[in-house]
Amino acid sequence: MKKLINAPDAVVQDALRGMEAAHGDRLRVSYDPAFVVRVDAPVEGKVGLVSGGGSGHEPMHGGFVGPGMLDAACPGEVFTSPTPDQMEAATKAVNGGAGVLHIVKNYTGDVMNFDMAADLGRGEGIEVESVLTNDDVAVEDSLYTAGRRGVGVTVLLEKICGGAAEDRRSLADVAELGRRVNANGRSMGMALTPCITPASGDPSFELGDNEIEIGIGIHGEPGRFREETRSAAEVAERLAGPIVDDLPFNSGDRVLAFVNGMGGTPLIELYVMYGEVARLLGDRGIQIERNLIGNYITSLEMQGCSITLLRLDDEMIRYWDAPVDTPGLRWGV
Amino acid sequence: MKKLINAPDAVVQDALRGMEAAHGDRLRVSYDPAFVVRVDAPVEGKVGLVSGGGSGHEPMHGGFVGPGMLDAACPGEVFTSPTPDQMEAATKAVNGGAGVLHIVKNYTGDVMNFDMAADLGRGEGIEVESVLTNDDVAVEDSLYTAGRRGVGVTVLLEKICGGAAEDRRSLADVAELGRRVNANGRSMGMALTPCITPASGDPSFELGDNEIEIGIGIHGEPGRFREETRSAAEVAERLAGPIVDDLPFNSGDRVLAFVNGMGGTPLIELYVMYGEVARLLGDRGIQIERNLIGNYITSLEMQGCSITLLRLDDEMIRYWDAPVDTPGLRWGV
Amino acid sequence: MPVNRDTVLDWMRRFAGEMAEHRAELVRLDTAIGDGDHGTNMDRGMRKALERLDSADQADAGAVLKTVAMALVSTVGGAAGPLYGTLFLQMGGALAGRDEVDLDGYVEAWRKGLQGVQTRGKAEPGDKTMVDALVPAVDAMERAPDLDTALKEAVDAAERGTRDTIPMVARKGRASYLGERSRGHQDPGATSTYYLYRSAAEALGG
Amino acid sequence: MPVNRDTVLDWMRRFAGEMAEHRAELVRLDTAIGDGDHGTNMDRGMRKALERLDSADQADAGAVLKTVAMALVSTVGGAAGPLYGTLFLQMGGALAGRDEVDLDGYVEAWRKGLQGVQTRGKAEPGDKTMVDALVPAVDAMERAPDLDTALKEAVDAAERGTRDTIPMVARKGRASYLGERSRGHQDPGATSTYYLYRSAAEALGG
Ligand SMILES: Nc1ncnc2c1ncn2[C@@H]1O[C@H](COP(=O)(O)OP(=O)(O)O)[C@@H](O)[C@H]1O
Ligand SMILES: Nc1ncnc2c1ncn2[C@@H]1O[C@H](COP(=O)(O)OP(=O)(O)O)[C@@H](O)[C@H]1O
Ligand SMILES: [Mg+2]
Ligand SMILES: [Mg+2]
Ligand SMILES: [Mg+2]
Ligand SMILES: [Mg+2]
Repeated sequence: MKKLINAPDAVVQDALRGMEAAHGDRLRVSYDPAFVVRVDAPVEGKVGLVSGGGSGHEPMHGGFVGPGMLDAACPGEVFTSPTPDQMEAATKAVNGGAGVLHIVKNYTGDVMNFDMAADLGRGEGIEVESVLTNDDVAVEDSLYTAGRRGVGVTVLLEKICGGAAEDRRSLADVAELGRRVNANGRSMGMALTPCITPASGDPSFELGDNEIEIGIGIHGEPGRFREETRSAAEVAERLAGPIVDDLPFNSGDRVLAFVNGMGGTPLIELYVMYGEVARLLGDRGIQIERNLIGNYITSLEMQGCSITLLRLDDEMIRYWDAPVDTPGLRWGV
Repeated sequence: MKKLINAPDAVVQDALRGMEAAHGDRLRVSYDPAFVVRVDAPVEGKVGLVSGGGSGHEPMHGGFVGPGMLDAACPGEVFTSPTPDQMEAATKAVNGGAGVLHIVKNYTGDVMNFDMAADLGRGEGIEVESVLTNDDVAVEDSLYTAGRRGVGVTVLLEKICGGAAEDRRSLADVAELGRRVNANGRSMGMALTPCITPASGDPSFELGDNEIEIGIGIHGEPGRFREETRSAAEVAERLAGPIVDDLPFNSGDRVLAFVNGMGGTPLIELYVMYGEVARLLGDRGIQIERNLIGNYITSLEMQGCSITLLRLDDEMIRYWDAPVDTPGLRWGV
Repeated sequence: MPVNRDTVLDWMRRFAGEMAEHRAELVRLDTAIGDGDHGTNMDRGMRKALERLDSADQADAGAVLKTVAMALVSTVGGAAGPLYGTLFLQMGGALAGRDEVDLDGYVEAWRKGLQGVQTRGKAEPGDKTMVDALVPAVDAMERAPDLDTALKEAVDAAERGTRDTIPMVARKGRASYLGERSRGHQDPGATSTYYLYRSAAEALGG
Repeated sequence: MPVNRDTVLDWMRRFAGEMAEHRAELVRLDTAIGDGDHGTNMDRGMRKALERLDSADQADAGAVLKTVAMALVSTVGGAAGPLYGTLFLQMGGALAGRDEVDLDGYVEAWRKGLQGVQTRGKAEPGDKTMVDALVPAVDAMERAPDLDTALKEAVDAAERGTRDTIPMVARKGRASYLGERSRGHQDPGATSTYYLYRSAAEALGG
């Protein structure tokens, strides 16, 4: 394992130190319990947005803290959901009197820890609501399973709800909007290579020289199946096909198309992929109104990509376009 | 070789297609000869900024085309400088009557091709100036060699000169500012892994499981030497030490600190590195006034990083902070 | 051995030892069908638990388990943090204020702990989780004539239950994302639960 | 064979063939001390040159070489594009308007080409570049009594010159960034120049 780190169990702490050194004018960092918060939190009268999850997905979530997006983010250990005390502390730190929204990706650990944190927060008299993302069409869904994972839609939801919260919309409104975003978004991912967590030092799975893994998550979990390497056009079909069929996205729908790198994929390849996705959607009469291309929800150094489509309505577009000023997304300011 | 591409010799073309699909509202793409240009070019009375170089370094340069930065960028094949006809066509496309500045990284190929293009441009009656970047302290410099490579400073120079050009400064002023930026900037890079060009399909060099390569360029060239893997703190010292000593940067200097990923390094590691760089500069009394952290001048999927320091003056700060609206850098708009 | 503050303290120390020793094994099991952190998580959590146990006197066995529970909840994260946290919290509640408990008291505590885990995680037997080690172990203890037998049978039952997770298709936790591909691998959480019973037998037995 | 439009056309076709055939070798040499694209660059350029030669009639040998030069300049990029472009442009200029040239005319064209390369690239013999193949070859041709001898000696001299680049430390081009580490590797540009002489001997010789 070769990584630019000092020690496997110091990675999260050291990266937080780097965040504070780089963005101390805009973010405050608490080390114990660990969370990153807007320097001007709590913002009086604004719904506070708290997200969190395992580390190793940067810029998500810490890189999305700032005006127009999250108020605070709780980083867990690499690929391990954070703990209720972090979330509770963050919740208190961002409570400006209008309530706090927890944005939770649907993983057993994240859900249980955020549940406990929400109970703790409510115990302190803070109004806490939760929105769950579960957009990964690679996962079979049923009443008896843990359901679909939350992946790419989380980024879009954090931006759009961030815009609404900045606009002083109520907790109920922001939560409802978040649920609408989740309901209208679908994702799927693939990997060319595994990733290696600092703590384990081993690849998360083994892939042959001519194999790719389809339907991966963002924690180095293996995917639904593996197959021979294919052209970018075929990979785009492989991912976007099930996404389009699942919602389904129909001719005439306006969408945000998000081509996300898993962390180790060169940007030039993401643009090749975007070109294929645009062609494919064009063929089906689906209209791309907005797009996002880059490494936003990653799995350490994994090579591969995910595609997320979000069916847009006017409100979503308005809050997507609204100013945002975070280390990871920045426009309009 | 596993890549998200359709065919090795279609990569550049396909990525341009993706760029056009994604940013067609703001960029125009010419395919033959290949260049990317602001949709509103030429901007009357503004100095036109043209850069270019081999592909595989994305977002540089195509991702830096837009208001406040470049007017046009010419992509060569992967790691191969573009050709004079591309540069000439781009030069004509951005000439708004105030002259055109070529921003050239100091590589034999880039220099010779841009030289020919400048001659062609002047032959058409366009005032053309060139600025060369050669900031890589890993390279020994002498009268008899090709000199130092242009690396990280190029990104900073394109932003700062872009701000000055947008401010309608004269060609002479913008060129002088560019030379000052180059003269006050120094860089050095390292790799944990090689990269693989689509055309060759083989790693650009071989590294053992416990080896890192110090002093690499951005084209998969091997570095000056290799050594055992080290902690992030030691790597920071390894890179920032020679940089600080070279200019030299002195106590009291105000700098922009740029920690750049080579393309395959997770952002969390870049923040760990930034933390170490900030500590190291702090120890020497060098004051970080601005920073940039992320993958901006890359070598395909190479893992590793480079550090660039730029000694700032007030004019540089002003134009660094000025609004920029490109796919790769965006603020203030 | 009686089940009291000192023996339960010893149990927790041994369990922490098992988590350190089997850290790599649990990571490997979790890498196959999860995200490869179960060993790291449990080891980190139990090290923190020992720190806390060392730094303050514990009133009774219940207090010991609650201290462990809170340490796990605030340092483990993931699925295992809340689940093991809940297990120990419920068990600790059942034992609180009692100097020493007999077989019935001990089994009752496990029953409460198991209920807590199932309430939090909604897993049923057969879902390929730690519940598949817990349920047969608690059932076996309920049938046992004395504490020593109960401790031994719990180890055997948990071991069998853990092995039985191999052919299962996961329906809860991260492994469920793999669908059919989760078959053929042993569940990491059931495995750590088996070690919990093994350390209990050593500390509280014979 | 006389040096005229048809034989020079044949020469360029053979050179294109060599570049396709040795593409991987040139990439390998350039990977060791450069960026691994020399073979791809030259092959891409010469394929484009053949396309252009096929699509329009060429007036004379000079026109053939100029067409090749312009194709290389606009499709190769990197260092090799301008350098080979300049070489062929200058040679083409020297041969322009002449139906056929003798040994003197041929050598004179090479001398002009070499000058062009050195003016553009500023490399001297010993810098570990294509100049290390060109200089001994042109010198050898100048000493030769007839064209056939000149062609053969040029191949030998270029081969030796290319081999002589192995121990050199590069001072020009991308390999110069490696400093001492560039020693022990053969220069890719000198190697492609050696193939240029080899194809010349085949097309223009005997
Ligand atoms: N809903 C659940 N109920 C009971 N146990 C569960 C549940 N979900 C997961 N587990 C257990 O947790 C274990 C994984 O723990 P761990 O790897 O530490 O957390 P994570 O899955 O968040 O990475 C699984 O092997 C399984 O035994
Ligand atoms: N200044 C120079 N003068 C002459 N030849 C040069 C010079 N610089 C580089 N070369 C030749 O160019 C070759 C490399 O060509 P190529 O790989 O196609 O270009 P690049 O170095 O831009 O990738 C070198 O092997 C060397 O022979
Ligand atoms: Mg986990
Ligand atoms: Mg090159
Ligand atoms: Mg796990
Ligand atoms: Mg080369």
